[in-house]
Amino acid sequence: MDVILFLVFALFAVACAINVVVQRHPITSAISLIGVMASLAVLYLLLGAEFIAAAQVIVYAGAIMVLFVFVIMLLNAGAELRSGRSLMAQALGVPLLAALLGIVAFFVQRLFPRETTTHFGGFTGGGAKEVGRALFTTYLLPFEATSILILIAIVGAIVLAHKELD
Amino acid sequence: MDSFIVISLIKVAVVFAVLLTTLAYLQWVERKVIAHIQVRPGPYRVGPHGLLQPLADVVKLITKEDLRPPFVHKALYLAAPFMAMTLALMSICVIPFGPAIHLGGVPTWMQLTDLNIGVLFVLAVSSMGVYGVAFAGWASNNKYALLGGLRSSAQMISYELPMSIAIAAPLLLSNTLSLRTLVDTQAGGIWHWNVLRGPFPQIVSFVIFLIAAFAETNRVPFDLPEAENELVAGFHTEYSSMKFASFFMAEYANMITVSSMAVLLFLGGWMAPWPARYGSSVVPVLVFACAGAIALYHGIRPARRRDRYSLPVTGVVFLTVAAVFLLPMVQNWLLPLFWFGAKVGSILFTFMWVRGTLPRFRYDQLMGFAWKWLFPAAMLNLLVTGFLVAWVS
Amino acid sequence: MASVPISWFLTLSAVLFALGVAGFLFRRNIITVFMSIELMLNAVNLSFVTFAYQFKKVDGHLLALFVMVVAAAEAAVGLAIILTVFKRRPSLDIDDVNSMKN
Amino acid sequence: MPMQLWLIPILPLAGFLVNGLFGRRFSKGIVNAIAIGSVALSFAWVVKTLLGLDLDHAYTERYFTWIQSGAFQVNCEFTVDKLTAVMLLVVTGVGSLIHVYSLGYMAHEGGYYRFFAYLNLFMFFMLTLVLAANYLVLFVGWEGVGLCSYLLIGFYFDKKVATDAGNKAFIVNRIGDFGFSLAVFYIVKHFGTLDFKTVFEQAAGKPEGMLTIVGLLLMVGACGKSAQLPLYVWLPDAMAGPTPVSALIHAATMVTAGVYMTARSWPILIHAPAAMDAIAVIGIATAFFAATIGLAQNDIKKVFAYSTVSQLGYMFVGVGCGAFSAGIYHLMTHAFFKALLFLGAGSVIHALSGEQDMRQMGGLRKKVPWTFLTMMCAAVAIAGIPPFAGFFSKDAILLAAHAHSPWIYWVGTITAGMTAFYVFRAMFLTFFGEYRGNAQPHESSPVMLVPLAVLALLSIGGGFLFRIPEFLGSVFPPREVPEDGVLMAISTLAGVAGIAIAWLMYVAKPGMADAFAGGVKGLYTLVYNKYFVDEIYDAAVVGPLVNGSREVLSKGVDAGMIDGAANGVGARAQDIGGILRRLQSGDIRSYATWVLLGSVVAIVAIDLAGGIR
Repeated sequence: MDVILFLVFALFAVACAINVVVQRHPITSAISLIGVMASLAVLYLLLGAEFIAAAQVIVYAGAIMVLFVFVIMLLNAGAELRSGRSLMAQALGVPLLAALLGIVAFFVQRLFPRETTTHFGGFTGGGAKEVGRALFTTYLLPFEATSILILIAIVGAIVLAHKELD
Repeated sequence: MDSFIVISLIKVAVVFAVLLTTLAYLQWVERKVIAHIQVRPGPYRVGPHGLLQPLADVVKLITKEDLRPPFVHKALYLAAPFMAMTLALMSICVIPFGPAIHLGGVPTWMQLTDLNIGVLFVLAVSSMGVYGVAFAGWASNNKYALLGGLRSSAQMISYELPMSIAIAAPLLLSNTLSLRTLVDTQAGGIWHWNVLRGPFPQIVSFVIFLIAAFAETNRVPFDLPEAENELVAGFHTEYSSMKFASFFMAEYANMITVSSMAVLLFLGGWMAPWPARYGSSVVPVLVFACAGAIALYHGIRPARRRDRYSLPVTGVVFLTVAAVFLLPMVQNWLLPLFWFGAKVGSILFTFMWVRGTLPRFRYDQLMGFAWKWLFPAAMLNLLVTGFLVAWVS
Repeated sequence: MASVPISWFLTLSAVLFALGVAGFLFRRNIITVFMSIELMLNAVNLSFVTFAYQFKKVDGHLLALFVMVVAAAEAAVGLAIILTVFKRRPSLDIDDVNSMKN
Repeated sequence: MPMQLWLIPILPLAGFLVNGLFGRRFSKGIVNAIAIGSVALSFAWVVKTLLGLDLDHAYTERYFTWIQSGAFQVNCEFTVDKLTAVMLLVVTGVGSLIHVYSLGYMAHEGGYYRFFAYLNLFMFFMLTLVLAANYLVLFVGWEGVGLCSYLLIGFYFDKKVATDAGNKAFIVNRIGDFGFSLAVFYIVKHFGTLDFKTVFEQAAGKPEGMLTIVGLLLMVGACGKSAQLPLYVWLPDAMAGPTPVSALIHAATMVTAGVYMTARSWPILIHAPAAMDAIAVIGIATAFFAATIGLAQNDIKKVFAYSTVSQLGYMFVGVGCGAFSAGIYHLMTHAFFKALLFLGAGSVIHALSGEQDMRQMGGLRKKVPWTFLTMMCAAVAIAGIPPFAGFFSKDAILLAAHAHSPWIYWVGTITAGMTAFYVFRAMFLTFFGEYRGNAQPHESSPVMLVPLAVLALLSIGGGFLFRIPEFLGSVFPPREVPEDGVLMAISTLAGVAGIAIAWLMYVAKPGMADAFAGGVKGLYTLVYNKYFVDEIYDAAVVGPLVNGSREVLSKGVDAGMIDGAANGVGARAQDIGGILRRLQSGDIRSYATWVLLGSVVAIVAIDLAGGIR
């Protein structure tokens, strides 16, 4: 059951991710990205991260991606033209990416042998209570720092957008 | 395991059927209510008192030609109503309607499934609800639709914040995210409901939630996305037939969802307003019996000719229902269902009442209201609640 | 009930990350490039959550949470910048945004 | 139960913040209420705290760990013992009075809120200094009062004299502070802590040489802050600030910080006799030297400024001779009568619309009777006439000095005579004879006279009411000084003689002073020009420094070596950059490719180094 769920959603995520990269119209990429995020949320549930799964949907899919979609609509962005100038990226990118993926996969296989497995319900410490407790005790300072970061981002975004849209 | 699946399937079927019927008839109820507010009879032709009007509407929408305008973004244009409908129905899964019951000897809950993070789930799904409207507006390739879609997404994002914060305050009192446990913590009478409960009654939070709910469901006075005098019909200008109906049903399904959420979070779910030993269990009997009696009384001296038959029939039906409520074997699940339905119904009535009375906001007023009034008020309320909860415990 | 090896999750994370990098490298639309960054962040979050599972500690979740917050801040400012740039020069091509070079 | 000591300094700080940030928009009434209210509340809290404490044992409150580095730890903590109690009462009490006085004095000045904000800030730092439980917190207060002193001396920043004086005070103090910080470093190195308690407990077992160095360095710090030879030069110039500032900072409180600090450090000094001797010698030399300058000054505030330097010298003599409590005793009485003298001088100056030259005064006794009366109390007190306050404290110091080494006593007695002479010279020139100026003198407002009256009462009775040596007996090492009626009589006689000579020269036979000055013309010129110390410092230190900087550092080192090196580096960087700029293609995707390349290489390298296990 776990394996089936994992495979379904992992494959869906990968398919969507590929779609993000290959589609030439930004709105299609955006929808695919929402698909990636939704399937990741399911995988988080498999790993016992209930709160993170909900936050993933609310924050990523429900807020950040809405912003993206919003901007795409506002700018009425069209499909991108096919022609690249960055020769280096084209020439070096593919082999480097392959190398990166290969190396990381190699290390993952070496560090995490097949015997270390996961199963649903194997970790129940990811509920709202546990996350909240850690957030407001151990991670209080980073939490406050991020709240200030968000505040700065809000002000910055307003200033940037306001000046131009006036 | 097997009985679990079977029961789940039964529950899904029942909930789905009831919900869709309710959706159809909600439309009829709304038209009637608004008509009476505006002193006109409302739907009257199809069936007695227009009771078959929803059926006629369904037939009309299904048989209409399924137009697809040129120049639309095909995939998204088709997907948008589907998305809207799916997401609207998804939240229903976690909404509990009543306590545990025994179905064929197997204990089960009057709820499709309970999640530890039920509240978050509803929030997550409703935050995804923006996409249906936004994509519909954009894919239509029509300036009115685009403007409607943009307005709607901005509005929904803006009102989601005060709504979430307003939800957080009663959660502090109940100390759980599971909708079922949430109701359990409010047992024992009206003064234990979160809206009135100590240490800090959540009246402010309830009002904020209701206002935000109006905006979330794009209802009057926040129905800017479909302001017909500015935008023709907003994001669904280019939609017709069943696709249009999907948006319509999604809107009503969302109304039911937020009303249920309001009831679960603030009004004690399926709990009676006062304990059964003080006679709360006879309330539904009395209500239906009174309604039946009134109907029969008017049936004896009908104002119109057709009422000579329709009113006595209605009266008998009501009296039968009242009698059913007296049966002890159904009381344990029918009573909670009655209270839940009554509470959700009164909130839905408020939705219609507001629609019948209030004018529409201007767009800047709408945004200003959300950010400058609702949001700070919700924050303040949460702050005070937090302090008091910490103080008491 | 068969169970899923942890390495699968990590490999999935790596694949998603690589796809994000690929998007960053090969796309020219500035919004798509931005979305590729979000994809990479998501991939990293997946490995955080996986590690949280492996060590049975909630800390990984918190890191993922902070990543989300930072991503939200980044998206807000980044999209505002995109809007600003677009107002000045109506092109979303990332190769056209190179006036700092001279 | 914690006594909330932090409230004592925080209240004036709050006053400073409110007045400093918003004072511009407040009316004078609000500024007054905040400034005086905060200091008065602070005073009230001091009284409450002291009443609630058992002062025989030091009471310490810790707030947070300020610095933590290995075993070394500095806490932000305050402590109260009897010594602190005396200082707290003097600082907040005299401070409150001077705040009230400033209401009248500053009423017509610009930058009203700024003045009170600075004054409150000063109170904050001074109280921090006094309450500090370790050298670092003390140093914070120490530097802070220096800053406030600088700000307030230069309060009339449109006058070059004032800003120059502020700079001078700041720079001269820097020398002393340098000594003090060296002392602090030395203490950290040898004690491993800055806590007073721990340091003092360990001091007995440490080598004498090290303690002597610490003591001498502390003395250098104290010399800067308390205007001792050779660093006293800033204090007379500091009189360019408003008179309440001179009274509060440059007479009553800040300049005594050095005395307080050395007295506080007695467990170190007591094991470093050489440092004690140095302090005593410097003290007596300063006392004598400044007193001679005071003889010939014509500016009324300058007279009192040199008098302050001289009296501070006395306190150092007390500390140096091991009579710490006598030093603190004199510190307190001096705070009363010298603040009174300054405030009275301020009242006179106020009455004459800003005139400070005593040659333009005279006969003011009838014009400003209250000011005259109160100042007379202070003058008698400083002259050491019993039973006024100054008699007791000065006597305690001189007796201790005699027990330590008699020659200090004799020099001190001569100085006492000179003190009486120049103070009464100033009094006679100001209040007796005929009025020689042009302004229309008028008595000051009650708001200025009330603080004068209170201080006058303290100058009269402060000596025998507050027996500081008995009070502080448990704080400092016990010290037997025999009562000696003869010595007491001699020093008192010296004071009386000084007054008599002043009477003779300035009231009875007014021409005599000029004749005498003409008689010893060379000496008079020398004293009148303050021994040309400023000129000597200019020629010996400032000139070479400025010229050396200009010629060697600026032209040689800076223009030649540093600029050359910088330009060379810049040019090379440009060359290298010319090559590297090809990488900066402005193409973000090629940047990303480089990042990718880097991360692949990094992962491989980390693995090769054995980092991934």
